[in-house]
Amino acid sequence: MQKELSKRPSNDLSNLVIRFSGDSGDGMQLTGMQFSDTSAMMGNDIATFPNYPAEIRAPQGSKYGVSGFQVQISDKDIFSPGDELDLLVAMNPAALKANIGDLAPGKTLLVDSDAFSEKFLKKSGYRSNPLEDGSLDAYRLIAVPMTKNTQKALEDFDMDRKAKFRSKNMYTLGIVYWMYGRDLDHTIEFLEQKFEKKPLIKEANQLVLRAGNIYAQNLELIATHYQVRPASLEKGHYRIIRGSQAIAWGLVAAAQKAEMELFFGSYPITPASDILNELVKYPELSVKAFQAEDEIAAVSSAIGSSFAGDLGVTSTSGPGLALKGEAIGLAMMIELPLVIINAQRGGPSTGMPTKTEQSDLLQALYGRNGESPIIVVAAHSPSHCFDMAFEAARLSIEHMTPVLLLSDGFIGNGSEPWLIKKLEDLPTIRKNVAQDPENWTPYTRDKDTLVRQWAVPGMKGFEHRVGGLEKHEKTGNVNMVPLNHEAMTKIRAEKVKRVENNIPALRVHGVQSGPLLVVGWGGTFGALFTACKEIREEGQEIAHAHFDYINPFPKNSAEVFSAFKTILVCELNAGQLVKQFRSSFPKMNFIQYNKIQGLPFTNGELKNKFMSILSSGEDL
Amino acid sequence: MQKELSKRPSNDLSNLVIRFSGDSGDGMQLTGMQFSDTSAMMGNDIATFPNYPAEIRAPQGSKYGVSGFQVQISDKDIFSPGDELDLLVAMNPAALKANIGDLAPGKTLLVDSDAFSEKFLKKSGYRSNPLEDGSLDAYRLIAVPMTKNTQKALEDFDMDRKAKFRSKNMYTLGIVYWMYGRDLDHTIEFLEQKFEKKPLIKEANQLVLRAGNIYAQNLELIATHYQVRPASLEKGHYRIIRGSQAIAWGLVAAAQKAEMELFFGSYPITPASDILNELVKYPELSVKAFQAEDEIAAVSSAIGSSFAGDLGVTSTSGPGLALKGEAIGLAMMIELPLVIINAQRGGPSTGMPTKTEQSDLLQALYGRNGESPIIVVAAHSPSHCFDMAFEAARLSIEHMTPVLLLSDGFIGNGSEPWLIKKLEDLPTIRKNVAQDPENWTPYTRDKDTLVRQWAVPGMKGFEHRVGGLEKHEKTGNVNMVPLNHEAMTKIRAEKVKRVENNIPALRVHGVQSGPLLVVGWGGTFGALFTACKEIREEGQEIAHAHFDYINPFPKNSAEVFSAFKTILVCELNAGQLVKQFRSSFPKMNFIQYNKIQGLPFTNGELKNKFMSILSSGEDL
Amino acid sequence: MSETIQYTHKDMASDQEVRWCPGCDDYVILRAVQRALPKIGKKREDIVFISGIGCSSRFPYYVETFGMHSIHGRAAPIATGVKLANPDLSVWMISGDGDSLAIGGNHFIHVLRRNIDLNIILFNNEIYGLTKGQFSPTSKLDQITKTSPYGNTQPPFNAGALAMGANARFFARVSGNSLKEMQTLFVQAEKFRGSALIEVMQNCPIFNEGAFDVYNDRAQRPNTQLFLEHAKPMIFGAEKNKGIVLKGLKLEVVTIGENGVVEEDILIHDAHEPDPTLHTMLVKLVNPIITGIIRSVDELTFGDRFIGQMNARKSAANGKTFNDLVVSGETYYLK
Amino acid sequence: MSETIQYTHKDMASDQEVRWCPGCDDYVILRAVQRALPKIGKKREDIVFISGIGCSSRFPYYVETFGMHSIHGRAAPIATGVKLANPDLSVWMISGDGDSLAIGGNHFIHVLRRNIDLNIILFNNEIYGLTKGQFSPTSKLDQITKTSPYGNTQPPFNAGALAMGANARFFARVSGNSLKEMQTLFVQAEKFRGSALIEVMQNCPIFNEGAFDVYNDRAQRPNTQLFLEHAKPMIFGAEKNKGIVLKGLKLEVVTIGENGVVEEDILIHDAHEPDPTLHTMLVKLVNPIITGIIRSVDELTFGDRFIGQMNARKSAANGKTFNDLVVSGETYYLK
Ligand SMILES: Cc1ncc(C[n+]2csc(CCOP(=O)(O)OP(=O)(O)O)c2C)c(N)n1
Ligand SMILES: Cc1ncc(C[n+]2csc(CCOP(=O)(O)OP(=O)(O)O)c2C)c(N)n1
Ligand code: SF4
Ligand code: SF4
Ligand SMILES: [Mg+2]
Ligand SMILES: [Mg+2]
Repeated sequence: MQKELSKRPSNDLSNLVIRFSGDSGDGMQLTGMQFSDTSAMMGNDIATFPNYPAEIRAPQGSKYGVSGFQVQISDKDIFSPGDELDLLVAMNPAALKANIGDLAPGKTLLVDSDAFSEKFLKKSGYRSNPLEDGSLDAYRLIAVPMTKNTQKALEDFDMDRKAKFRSKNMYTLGIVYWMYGRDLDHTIEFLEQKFEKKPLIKEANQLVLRAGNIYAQNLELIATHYQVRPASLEKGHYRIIRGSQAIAWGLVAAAQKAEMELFFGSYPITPASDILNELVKYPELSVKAFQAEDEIAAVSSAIGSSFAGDLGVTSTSGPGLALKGEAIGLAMMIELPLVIINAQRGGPSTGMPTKTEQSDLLQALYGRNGESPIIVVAAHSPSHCFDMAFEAARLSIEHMTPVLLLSDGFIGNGSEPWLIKKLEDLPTIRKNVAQDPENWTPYTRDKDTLVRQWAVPGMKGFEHRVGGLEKHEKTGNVNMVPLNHEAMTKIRAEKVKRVENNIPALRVHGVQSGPLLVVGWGGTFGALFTACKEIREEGQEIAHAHFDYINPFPKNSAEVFSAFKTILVCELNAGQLVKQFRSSFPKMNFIQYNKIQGLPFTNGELKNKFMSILSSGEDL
Repeated sequence: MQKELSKRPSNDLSNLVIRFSGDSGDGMQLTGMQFSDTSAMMGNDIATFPNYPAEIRAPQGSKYGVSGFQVQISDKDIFSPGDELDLLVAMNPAALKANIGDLAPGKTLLVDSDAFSEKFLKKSGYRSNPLEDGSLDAYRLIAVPMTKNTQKALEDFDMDRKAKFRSKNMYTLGIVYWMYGRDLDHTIEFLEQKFEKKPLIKEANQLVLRAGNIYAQNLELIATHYQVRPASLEKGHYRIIRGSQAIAWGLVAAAQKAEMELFFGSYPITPASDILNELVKYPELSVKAFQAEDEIAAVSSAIGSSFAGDLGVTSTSGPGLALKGEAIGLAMMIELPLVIINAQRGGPSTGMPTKTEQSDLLQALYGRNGESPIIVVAAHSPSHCFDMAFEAARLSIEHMTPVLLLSDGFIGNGSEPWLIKKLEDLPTIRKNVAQDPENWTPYTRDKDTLVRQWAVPGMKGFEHRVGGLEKHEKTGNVNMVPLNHEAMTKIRAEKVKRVENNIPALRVHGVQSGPLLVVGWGGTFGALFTACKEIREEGQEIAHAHFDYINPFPKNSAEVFSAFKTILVCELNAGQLVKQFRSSFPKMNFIQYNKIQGLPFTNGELKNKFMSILSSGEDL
Repeated sequence: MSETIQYTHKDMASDQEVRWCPGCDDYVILRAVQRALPKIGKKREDIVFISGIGCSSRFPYYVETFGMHSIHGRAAPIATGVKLANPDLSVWMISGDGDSLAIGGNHFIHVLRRNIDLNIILFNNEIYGLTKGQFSPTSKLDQITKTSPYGNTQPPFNAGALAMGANARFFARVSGNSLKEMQTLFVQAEKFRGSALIEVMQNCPIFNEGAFDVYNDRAQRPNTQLFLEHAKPMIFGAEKNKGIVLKGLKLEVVTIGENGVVEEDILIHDAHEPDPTLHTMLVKLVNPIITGIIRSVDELTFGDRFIGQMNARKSAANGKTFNDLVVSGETYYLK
Repeated sequence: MSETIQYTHKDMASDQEVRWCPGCDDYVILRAVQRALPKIGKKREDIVFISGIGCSSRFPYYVETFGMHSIHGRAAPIATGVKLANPDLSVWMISGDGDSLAIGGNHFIHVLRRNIDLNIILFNNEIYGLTKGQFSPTSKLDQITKTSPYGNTQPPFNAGALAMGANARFFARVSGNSLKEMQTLFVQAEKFRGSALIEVMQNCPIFNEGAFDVYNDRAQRPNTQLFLEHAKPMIFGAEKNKGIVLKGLKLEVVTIGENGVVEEDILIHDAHEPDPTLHTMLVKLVNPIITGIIRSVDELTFGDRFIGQMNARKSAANGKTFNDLVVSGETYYLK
């Protein structure tokens, strides 16, 4: 289904941040997704941030069962789900309690007044009803008896109370759609397909959606009716893509581009599971998604598949990456393509599985025995996940070495518009396939890249053995000679170093030199970019550089750094990239800004920090 | 058996380096051990370095089957097995070929001329017989038909040829004993006990030992008869100790000192296995040495034992450490004592299992998901292994956190005299046992050290649950609140940082400020110390500081560094500690010297390097 | 036990709110454990629960004893360490089908092989609950799950058969909604010295609703499930007229009173028979499914052997300490 | 195979010097493999050997095919990846008792469960060879080894029984010094579609000399070993007069001609019987030990199911590519 939208002019709000929150059973993720998809289809740029609890279904109304979905929509390119909420939707007291702190006075609050029963109030720790005790006076409170209205709308439907209750989120969505001038079409159609085989449920949801919409239209209470006009995104054919889906698709694209089959060995773990959940859908695209018995088997099967000529990929999150270290070392040693995707989550140990964090960088770089360099790259937004998954595969195949792609729960679960790429739009991937068995040994290398020539089973005359023991520089036979080991160790390091010739230069957003360079990596891109842009718009000199490539660093990194007086490295960890910088660029001076709360940076805290540095003028 | 030795005066050689080399079946390790034990008992200081092949028993006479054992004996304190050989013993052509490069012209070479058969010469790649073709003219060559002589000595023994052949090493030892004026007593007695139940073999070996000794005595060929007089070691009661044995004993001592039982969960891996092989001997000392099904089970069982109140310890080498990362993260998170011993070997991957290297430092520091700081310490010599194993246990118990002790194949297999320590000579270990269930929560902490109070099953009123999920700062209950996570992350880091208050300051050997500070860690101590000392003896200013404590660094580290113009960090890896230094002391300037050959530093290469820096006078 | 303590099930509940989905069988298992514990004659402080990761593995939080919610798949070796550190503790291992048969498979077979004295409750819901619905090593062939949208292609383990292959000495199976039976089995498991494995057919209403309905459903159960009792005939059925007989090397279901079958023809259950052949056959039956204690064979536990060896060496060594060790063998004096 | 190649065993030897201890059975196994390979009708370039770590795992270096000497315990999943990447390859997994039953135990049971089409040679020497003599999960109780100076306290696995518990479809056992029998078995394993596990009773003269003498010794063997053949009676003995009969649920050894036993009483071996009960009983016999192919039951391989599902979806999808994927579902144009 493709729609054509022209940008319709409007002089309303230029961007809008909404957070839907409720019980994990309230369907807030779906509601939020619908709202953002609809907005994207209407031409807005969007950025989303789901934030869900560790429990599958926590008891109804409990604090730790609160599930949230935040979306920013805009008429300009945006890069983060925003942090100043315009609207907070709270389906019950627990959701209100958990989220009200993020709503500034004067902003709008939409609640289901039916959910503020004594029982639920108590469960969430309220002594009196905030809808009545005046404590919400600072907000534009819109209290709607959504539960009752939903039940009423469905009076004539032959369904039990529980089933009816479940469509309440559509009532909420109907209200919100009216508030922000969104079309119902997309969601109506979505329901059409989703419940194709359950016509009763389909009709009920569609009816409730319209009922909410009409209710809002008719009700005087709703005073503000904003409309966000389409964004100035590049023209073209779009779709909404989630980060983990984008990773999956990037891998599929790379395999097809390289004319290989994609072998994906994985073991479920939050938040990486979604990549596996996505890839299992595509056997028809020659995707072999193999759910292994554990992480070690997952990465090992991927290595085996690479040895036999597939594009071997594995995915995991922090604790799983810890288990894969030894096998990654093997892949590095035998110099085979292998892509490892690590969707980071809050650590250490089991940590905070559903929260986001950037604390696996050092593990990615060093979590193996011996001198074991591999390529490390990072994705910085949901749609960028596509590019970097493709890129990880490209580098791995072209350089015959493992590539570790860092993503995180924030961008993996987030979604945004993606300008559709077809195979012909993507760069070529050059495989180093051995040609001539006479002049070949397993470690025959390209003079420039130091990449060895690949020979896979089935290629006559290329029979050979590889393994984890040190091997002779030329023949590849097991070899324990001291100087050979030193030579091989250096070759392995140099091979990865030279990847810098095959990756783009580091880009600086904003001024190319000046008082302050903000540096980040991974999922903080949107927040850092936006904060810097806004500061520039306020007339200050500030620049932002984002490291998508971490090992090796882009060639021009030192040059970029040297053009700025202060370099501030912002990370959602205790300072991991900055550690790398300090050891790799020992003559330079780095300061750091860290947040370790399982949450993304907010625009406000970043701007505060940046401004305070800019205004101090000190050489830090 | 205790002997009293007085230092007997001698004006001969003050130190002596011998390398015994032969087939792995030739018993060179045993021969070398006997020589060094005897020398130690005669009052010398000794330092040994076994270097054996990856194969269990490689085919006889083959290059990769060469096994070596080097020992330095001295009348002064020594700290390394030396690198300028005085005598090379080569039992066959392959051994000669592999080792002759390390023998300087003019030095002595002792060979079994019977082994230089056409077959063995060919196997080892010699075109002509080096004993005859003049290629060894530069050396004092002593060629003895050891095989024939041994067979002859045993003519009357009712044993097969093979069994007789096996005692040839005693013939060699007999010769070498005579050359360096060593007593036969120790070895005679050793054979007495070893073959207590096989009188024939015992007698054969004893006879052959004497035969070799007599042969040497009678033979004009042996011109040089050195004698090394006893060393000026501290007075006291000594024994010879191997590094891995010293680790085992240090753990036993710590457990007894802390009045705990020692639980040792391990899975065999070279070169760590020897610690397990040693500890299984001592159930009578309440040592529970549990051989698990794999490394993960090994560390997990140790964690379980700690939870229940034992001193939980696990040991491994690089590839095994990679597998333990996740579980170490758990121990860090639940803040229990756990000692992890990593006996490093040549990496990456399976690498060079029987060779030495220092390339697991970054893995030790960062090989886990999330922000997961643990204490990392290193042993620097065979006898120091005892101290550091004890120290690792002490810190782990006192600070309720995992401690990772890095050792390596070089010091683990090496041996030296150890001034016997008894329990009363060792420091107290303070356990933080919870006392009062009323005012206790699992994360009640000491204000100064931030150490939590330990309560183990069986303690009434202290029932509680721990786990890998983030927990509330006070109650220890599962908690996902953003600021709590940040607080806990910082507490965990700070807790480890404060260990600096419980460890000795960094010591500088030699001048306390000046042009050059040589820095090292782990098994390079002896080589670095000796090279620096010798350079000082030559009148140059040079200092040496060795990091036994790596995380946290000793408090005075920055101060020490700042007193020197140049800091040279020497490591048997591609530069791992120096990376840490650069990121931890960003204002300071470090240069590095690395060797990645699976071998220790030699005195010569170190002195060359140091002298070239000292003489360049440049600010590097 | 010197002191006798009278606990009720309430004493066994911690102050933590239980966080499973409404309707999950895990609640029933929890209740059964909390009711069984007061009957085992152990003090709370002498009881330890060790779990891995999974929905089921949240269990220790809810029991007022010592406990650890560890990492995925590693409950077995951790529990092993606990037991070896302090053999007097009652140690319970809590685990799921993913936790114990996927990532933890190796530890699972080794803990059984060694016969560590643990009570192991395997919450088998034939799905990965916590990660939201991927197939597990016990999911059925062709089952549609989040990671098998076109049907599962991995033939499942039979948990009991795998356990038998690993030389399990005690194996029981029970419905996840049978509070009473579970309670009894848990008490018996604790009494058993060695690894006592109880597989619970646990319904996960969210991701694998009804997987065990044919066995667990109260109405169908009499005809689909045979709850074994030692020394009793293997009789089941709503009318107590069905039974199991051995025909050659196969088990067959017969009806008493039909084709001349009389009650005496029915097999008598012997849980203590050391030869596992019949137990293994029973474990694999699917119609009816066999529940209750299928196997319970006394043998030395690992603790008996390992700690036993230690104690024997200790008494032979007569109070030897570290100080004796360091002066044993060859030492020398320098003066 | 379009082209027929005539290899000799010499074509199967690589140029690498073999580095096992003199007298090690590993040499015999290597020779058997090198002699079997020319008979399987596969080109050298279509054969892959994957091993873990251990003495035995050096094996791939010595065979002139593709090969990988991987990491400890992980040969099974690596071989799985190889086979799924290219189902046309003949994939051999080489592993030791430590490699497959200690650290690799989980992969071992899962590879059997899935029935990946591999030939698995388990070099069981009941010891860790490469690390110089620690006990393994198949070492005997009370065995003295480097890590059990006072006797091993861990009851061993029976490798075959564990495999049966994991639903092995093919299991064979053979003496490590029987070049001929091994050769035949290896060819039969390759012919079998699915996981074909061959346990070799491999003598390690250095660390566990004589562990299998009672079975492998040429003189004793006729009376201690029964080499099964499908459809033949289970008869053995120097005088071919001993046999196995079933008494209830137990196997018994009888002598033909004594107590009225006649040849017809002896069990006939049926390797293809899907019910594993009798196979499991045979696997556990110790006197005599049972060798030959104990079980060989055809079933879909994992490749059949997994690659089969892929191919079915592919033909249904009619050449769908990535370009179709990206425009499927909801997309929109911005102008
Ligand atoms: C090392 C590691 N790998 C994967 C995960 C993700 N994970 C958590 S629980 C689980 C499986 C849950 O299934 P099961 O053990 O059957 O327990 P259930 O939730 O069904 O009770 C997985 C894959 C993890 N936490 N850690
Ligand atoms: C991760 C890891 N753990 C441990 C080892 C050490 N190791 C190498 S082989 C081996 C066991 C060898 O026994 P087995 O598999 O029976 O093979 P064998 O040598 O007897 O043929 C061990 C423990 C290793 N190389 N890697
Ligand atoms: S997901 Fe399933 S197993 Fe997990 S708590 Fe919910 S119902 Fe129970
Ligand atoms: S140690 Fe044993 S198994 Fe290993 S090569 Fe030597 S004899 Fe063979
Ligand atoms: Mg489950
Ligand atoms: Mg073995």
